[in-house]
Amino acid sequence: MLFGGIDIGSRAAKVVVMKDGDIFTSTIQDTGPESVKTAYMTMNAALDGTGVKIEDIDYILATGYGRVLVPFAEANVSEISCHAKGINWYFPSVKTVLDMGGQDCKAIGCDGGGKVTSFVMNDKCAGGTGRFLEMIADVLNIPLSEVGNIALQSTTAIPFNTICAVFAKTDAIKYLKQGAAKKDILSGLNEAISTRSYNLLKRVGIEKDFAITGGISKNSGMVAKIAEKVGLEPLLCEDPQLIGALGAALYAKDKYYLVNAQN
Amino acid sequence: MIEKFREINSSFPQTSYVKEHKSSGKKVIGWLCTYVPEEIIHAAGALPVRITGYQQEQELDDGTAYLYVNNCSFSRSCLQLALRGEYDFLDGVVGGSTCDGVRRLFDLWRKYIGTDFHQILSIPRKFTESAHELYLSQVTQFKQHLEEFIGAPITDEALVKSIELYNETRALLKQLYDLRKSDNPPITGSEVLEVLEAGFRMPKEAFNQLLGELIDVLSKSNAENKGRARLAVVGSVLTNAEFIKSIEEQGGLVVTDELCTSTRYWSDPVVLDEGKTPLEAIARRYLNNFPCARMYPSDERFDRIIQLIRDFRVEGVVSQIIRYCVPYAHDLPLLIKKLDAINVPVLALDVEYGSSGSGQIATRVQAFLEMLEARK
Amino acid sequence: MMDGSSNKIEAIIRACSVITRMNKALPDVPESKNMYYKMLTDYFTRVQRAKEEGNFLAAHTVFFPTEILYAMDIVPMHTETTTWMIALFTGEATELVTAGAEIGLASEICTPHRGIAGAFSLKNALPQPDAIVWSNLICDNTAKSGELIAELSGSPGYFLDHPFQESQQERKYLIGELKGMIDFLEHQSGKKMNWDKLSEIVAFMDRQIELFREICELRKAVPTPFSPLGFMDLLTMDYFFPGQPEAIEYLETVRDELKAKIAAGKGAVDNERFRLMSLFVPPMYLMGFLEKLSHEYGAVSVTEPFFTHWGEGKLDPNKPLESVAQKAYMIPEVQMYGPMNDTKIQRVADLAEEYKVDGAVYYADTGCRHTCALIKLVKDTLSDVDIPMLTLDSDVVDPTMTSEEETREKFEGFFELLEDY
Amino acid sequence: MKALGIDIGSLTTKVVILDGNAIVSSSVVDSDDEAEVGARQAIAQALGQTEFSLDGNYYVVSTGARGKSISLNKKHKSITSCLARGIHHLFPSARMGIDIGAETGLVYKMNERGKLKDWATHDKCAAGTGVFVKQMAKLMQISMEEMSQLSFDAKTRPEISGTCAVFAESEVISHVHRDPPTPMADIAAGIYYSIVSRLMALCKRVGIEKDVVVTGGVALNKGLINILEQELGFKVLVPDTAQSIAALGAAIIAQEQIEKGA
Ligand SMILES: Nc1ncnc2c1ncn2[C@@H]1O[C@H](COP(=O)(O)OP(=O)(O)O)[C@@H](O)[C@H]1O
Ligand SMILES: Nc1ncnc2c1ncn2[C@@H]1O[C@H](COP(=O)(O)OP(=O)(O)O)[C@@H](O)[C@H]1O
Ligand code: SF4
Ligand code: SF4
Ligand code: SF4
Repeated sequence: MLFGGIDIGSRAAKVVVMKDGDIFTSTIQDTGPESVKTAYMTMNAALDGTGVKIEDIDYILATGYGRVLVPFAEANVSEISCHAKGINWYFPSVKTVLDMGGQDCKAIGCDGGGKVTSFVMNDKCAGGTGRFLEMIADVLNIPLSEVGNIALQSTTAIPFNTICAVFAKTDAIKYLKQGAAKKDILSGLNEAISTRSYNLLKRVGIEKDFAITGGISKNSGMVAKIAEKVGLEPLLCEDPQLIGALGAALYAKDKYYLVNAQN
Repeated sequence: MIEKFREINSSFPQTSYVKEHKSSGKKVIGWLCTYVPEEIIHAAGALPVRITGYQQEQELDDGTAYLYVNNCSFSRSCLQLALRGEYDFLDGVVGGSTCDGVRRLFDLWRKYIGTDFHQILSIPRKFTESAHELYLSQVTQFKQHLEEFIGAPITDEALVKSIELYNETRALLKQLYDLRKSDNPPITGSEVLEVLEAGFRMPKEAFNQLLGELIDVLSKSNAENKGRARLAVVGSVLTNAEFIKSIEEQGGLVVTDELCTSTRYWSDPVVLDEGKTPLEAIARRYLNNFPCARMYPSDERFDRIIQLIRDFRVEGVVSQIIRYCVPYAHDLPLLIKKLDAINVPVLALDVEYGSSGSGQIATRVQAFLEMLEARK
Repeated sequence: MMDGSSNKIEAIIRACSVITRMNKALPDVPESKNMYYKMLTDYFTRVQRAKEEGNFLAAHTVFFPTEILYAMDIVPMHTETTTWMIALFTGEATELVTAGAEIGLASEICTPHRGIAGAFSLKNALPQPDAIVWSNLICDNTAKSGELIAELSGSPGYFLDHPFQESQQERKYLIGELKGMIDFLEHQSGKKMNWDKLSEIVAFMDRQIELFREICELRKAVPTPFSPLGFMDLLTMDYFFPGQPEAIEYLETVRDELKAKIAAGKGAVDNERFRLMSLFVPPMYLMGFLEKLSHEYGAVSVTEPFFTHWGEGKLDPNKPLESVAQKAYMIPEVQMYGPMNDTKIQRVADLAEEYKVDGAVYYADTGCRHTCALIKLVKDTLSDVDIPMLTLDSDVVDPTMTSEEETREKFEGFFELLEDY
Repeated sequence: MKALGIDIGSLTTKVVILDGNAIVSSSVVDSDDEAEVGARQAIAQALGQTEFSLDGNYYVVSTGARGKSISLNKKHKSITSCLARGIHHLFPSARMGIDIGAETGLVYKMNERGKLKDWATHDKCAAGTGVFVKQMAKLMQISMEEMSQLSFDAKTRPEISGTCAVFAESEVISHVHRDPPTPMADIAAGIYYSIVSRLMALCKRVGIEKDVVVTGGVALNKGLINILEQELGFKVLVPDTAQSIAALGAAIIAQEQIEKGA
C-alpha cells in the first residue's frame, strides 16, 4: 500500500510517500507560481527513479497553503493538524510543536496521538517569518543552509527595528555598511523571530516534550535561541521541513481505511 | 423563504422599506449600539434603522482619514458610508457612549455629517441601582428631545404598543434560535444572520410577519444541517453572513452566537410590571440585557455565554474580534480561561469588520474543526 | 524565566538616584529638577516598602481620584505612569509589554496597559497590591484593564464608573461611585476615611491647580522660559501627588524659576525658533533624544491643550467629595473625554494664538484610539488658523515603533516647512 | 556657479544641474550600497564624464533617505520640501503632489507660492510602494512595462489586500492558478488598485486639492496612473522626468542659495 502526503507551502512544496508504515520517498521543491504545476512537479520529483507513478499511490492527501489546488489529491487537511500528526509519529512524547514556515508561524498543542488540542498562529504581517530570513540571506549573500551556523558564532546580536519582511533588507544593508558582522546581523534576526515565536508558544502553553518543525527549524541558530528562551531542548527530527507532508501521508492512510470501511 | 430576506438586504443601507417610509413624509432615525432603546423611536412614529458599516470588508480610505487607522474598522466603515452620503436619508442619529471608537465616530459625525437630530446617551458600565437611575434619566431625556424634534408627544400608550411589538420580535427570534437547538437545525447560522440583518432596516410589523412565516416553514421543513461540530460565534459586531457561511462551508455548524447583531440584540424582553412606567420598563431591560464586553463585571457576560454553550450544546467557540476592538480584546484572556475550565476550546480570530473569513482565517477554522472532531 | 524577572520599582529608584547624583555634578541644574527626582524616589520607595512598613498598597489607573487614597493613608501606585517610568528610566518596558502579549493581549491594546498586565503576570516585577482600583477615565483600555490585573494579581478590585457627560444626574452617580469605593477601601484596609484630611487635600489641590494655571501663563513669554518637554514633569504632579504639599512646593519653585528667567530675558532654549503645541504623549524612550533635538533646532513646546490646561472651576474644601468629583471634570486630559464639542475643539485654536504657536506636533500613539481619532478634527481646526501640524506615529513605551532616525527625519522636514511657512 | 541637486533614493540616485533657471544636465543611476559612491557616479554621468570630478563651481544640495550622509553636499533638505519646490517650478498650478518611490509613498500639499503645507507618508510597511510593484511583476513573470500595458485590458479588479507585501504575493499566486485563472490583466489592475487605495487613504488624510502631480519611479507606470485617475475622478499631471523631481527641487534650492550669495 502506498500513501502520499503533499504539502504545498507558501515557499516550498513537500511530498512524503509512505509504504508499509515507513517513509518510502520524499522531496522538497520550491513552490512555483502555479500550484497545479508545482504539485505535479513535486510529486514526480519524489517518485523519480522509484518506478512508482502517481496513479499507483492508493490515496493522496494534500495540506498546506495550496492544498485545495492539488488535482490528484482526494482530500485535504489543514497544515496545523498535519504537523501534529507528523510529529507524534516521530516523537509520541511531544505535546508542543512550533511550526516555523515561510509565511507564518504556528504554535500547536497536541496529545501525543497526533491530535491537536490547541493552536495559535501569527498573522497580519509576514515580518519575522521564513520569507524575512530569505530576504536577509539574499542580501548577505549566504546560502540559507548556512544561515544557522553562521549566526551561532555571534556573541553580540544586532537589534532589528523593522520587522517588515521587505524592509528588513534595507536595514541589513545599512548594518553591513556600518561594518557589522554578518553573523551578528543574522543573530539579531534570529533573536527577533524567536521572540515572536516564543510569544506564540507561551499562548498555547509549553508542555514537555517540545519540538520544532517547518523549514526554519533547519536554522540551528534559531533553534538555539528558542531553546534558550523556552528553557527546554527541542526535539528535532531528520528533516523537520517534511513533517507537514508526513502528517498528510499519515492522514491519507487513515482516510483510506475509513473510506474503504464505509464501502 | 430566505430569499425574501435576501431581497430586502440587497438594497443597502437604504432598503425599499426605508424609502417607502420616507416617502410618506415620516422620519427615519439611525441608531447605533444595542443600548439605544428602539421602542422609543418606534413610538414616536419614526422608523428605527440600525447603523452598520459596509456589508463586506472594504478599503476604508475615508474612514481612516477621519478616525485614523487605529480605530476599529467597524466605526471607520460606518463613518465612511456616512461620508459618502449613503446615510443621507437619516433624519437623526442616536448612539451610546459605549466604546472609544463609537464615541469618536459620533464626534466626527456631528462635525462632518451633521444629521439634524443627534444624541448620545451616557451609558453606565455597571448594573447597580444608581446606574439604572442614571440610565433612566438618559432615556427620559432622549424621549424628550425626540418629542421636540418630531413635534409630537410620545404617549405611554404608544410606548406600550411598541414594547409589545418588539417583544413579539424577540419572542419570534427566540423561537427561531430554539429550532437550532435540535441535532439537525433546519436553518444555518449564516441564514439566521441574513434574517436579522433585514430586520434592522424594515418596520418590525412587517418583519414579524415574515419571521412568523419563516418559522412556520422551518418547523415543517425536513432540511437538515448536520455539521462536523456545533459552534458558537462570539465577539465584536458582525454583519457579514459570508463569514459564518465560510465556517459552515467547511462543515462547522454555527448554532448560536453572542453578537450584538443577534443574540445580544433580541435576548431579553421588556417586562411591563405593575407600578412601572413603560419608560422605566424599557430602561431596566436595556441596561440589564445580555451585556456587551464594555460592562463590568465581565462575569455577567461570561456566565451568559456559558449558559448559551449549555443550551445549544456547543462544542467549540469561535471568537472573532475586530482589530482595535479593545473591549472584546481585553476580555479574551479571561474568557478563554473560563471556557477552558468547562473544557470548551476557543478559536481566537482577529479580523477586520466585514471579513468574509477566507484565506488564513479559513485555514484556522479548518484546523479548529479538525481538532474538535479529533476530540470526539 | 518568569520568576527571574527583576523588580522594576527597584530599577526606577536606582535610576532616579543615578540622575540625582549626575545632576549634582552638573552646573546650573535648576532646583526644581532635584526636587522632582527626590519626589519620584520617595514615591517609589513608599510603593516598594509598603509591605514591610505595614501599609496598604492600592494600584490605580490614570486620572483616578488619588486624593481619596492619600486621605485614607493608603499608598498609591499609578499603573500606567509606572510603565512609562520603566520605559523612561530603565528601558525594560519591552519585557513587560511582551509578557502582556504572552497572556494573550492583542497587540492593539495600548502598550502602557499591555505592559502593566504583563508586569502583574510576572512574579517579581511589581509589588503585590492589596487592592486594585480603577476607572474608565480615559479610555476603554483603562476601563477594562483593572479587572484583568485584579484577576492576574489575585487582588480585590473596585471599578469606579465615571459617567460620560456632566449632567446633574451624572455628577450624582459619580459621587455615589466614589462613596462605593470608599466603602470598599475601608472594608479592605480596615482604615477609616479621614474627612478632615480629605478637605485639606482638596484645598491643596485647588492651590495646585492655581499654580498650574500660573505656570501656563508664564509660558506665554517670548522666548518661553519653560523647558522644551518639561510638561511631562508637570503631569506627574497630578498623577502622583495630587493635593500633596510637596507638589505645591515643587510647582512654586518651578514658577519662581520661570519668573527669574523671564526677568533675565532668557529662554529655555538658546535660540527660540519654533514654538510648538504638543498633543498627546511623546514616546518615553525618545525623551532624551527629543530634548536634544529641541535644543539643536530651538524648538520648544509652549502649550499642550489636553495636558496642561485645566478646565474651569474651583474646588471647595467644605465639600470634599463633591470637589473630588468636580476635579475629575476639570483635569486637562478629561477635556477630551465626553463629546468633543465645538467649544472644546475651538479651545485648541485659541491656545495656538494665545501662545503664539508656530506649529503643532501630534504624537499618534498606535494603541491609543480616542486620541488618534481626534487628529483630523484638531488638524482641521488648526489649519483654520493657519497652523501646520506634524503627525508622528509612535508608541508611548514600545521602542520598536519609532527610531531616532525616523523621528529626526520627520522633525527636520517639519522644521523646514515651518521655516518656509 | 551652478546649482546641483542630488536625490539619493534607496533604489536610484538622481542628479539635476541648473544654470540659472535652465536645466543643463541630469542623470538617473542605480543607487550604490554606499551612498557616496552612487552619488559620485550619478554626478559623473550628469557632467557627461565617466570619472567623477567636481570643482568648486557647484553648490550641492542633497535630499532623499540616504542623501544626508554624503560629503559632497553643502546642505541637506527633506524630500518633501524638494518635491514641492520641484513641482511648483514645473506646474505652478499644482497644489498637491503624490510621490511613489521604491520604498516610500508620500502625499504632500503646497500653497500657491509652492511652500509646503502638509504631508503624510506610509512607512514601516512595504505594501503600496515601488518594491511591491516590482515584486509582483516578478511573481507574474512579466516586466513592469508589460504589467502596465496589460492593466488597461482589465475587465474586473480582483481584491488584493494591500495590507502586506508578502501576503499579497500569495494572493496573487492564488489568482494565477484559480480554476479558471484570473486573467493577468485583471490581476495587474488589482495590484495597482491595492496600491492606489493605500495612496488614496493618504490623500484623504491631507485633503485632496487640484492640481495633482504624481512623481517618483512608480509614476512612470501608466497603468497605475490610469487607476489612480479613476479613483480621484480627474486627470493628474505626470512630468516626463517624474523620477527626478526631488533632485530638481534640490537644485532649485541650491540655485536660491547661490542667488542669496551663500
Ligand atoms: N536549510 C535551511 N536553513 C534555514 N532555513 C531554511 C532552510 N531551508 C528552508 N528554510 C526556510 O524555511 C522556509 C520554508 O519553510 P516551510 O516549512 O517549507 O514553509 P512553507 O510551508 O510555508 O512553504 C523558507 O522560507 C526558508 O526561510
Ligand atoms: N519604467 C518604469 N515603469 C514602471 N515602474 C518603474 C519604472 N521605472 C522605475 N519604476 C518603479 O520605480 C521604483 C523606483 O522609484 P524611485 O523613485 O527611483 O525610487 P527611490 O527614489 O526610492 O530610489 C521602482 O521600485 C519601480 O517599481
Ligand atoms: S510590515 Fe512588511 S511584512 Fe509586515 S505587513 Fe507590511 S509589508 Fe507585510
Ligand atoms: S465594541 Fe468593538 S467593534 Fe464595536 S465599535 Fe467598539 S471597538 Fe468597534
Ligand atoms: S495610551 Fe490611550 S489608550 Fe492607553 S491608557 Fe492612555 S489614553 Fe488609554
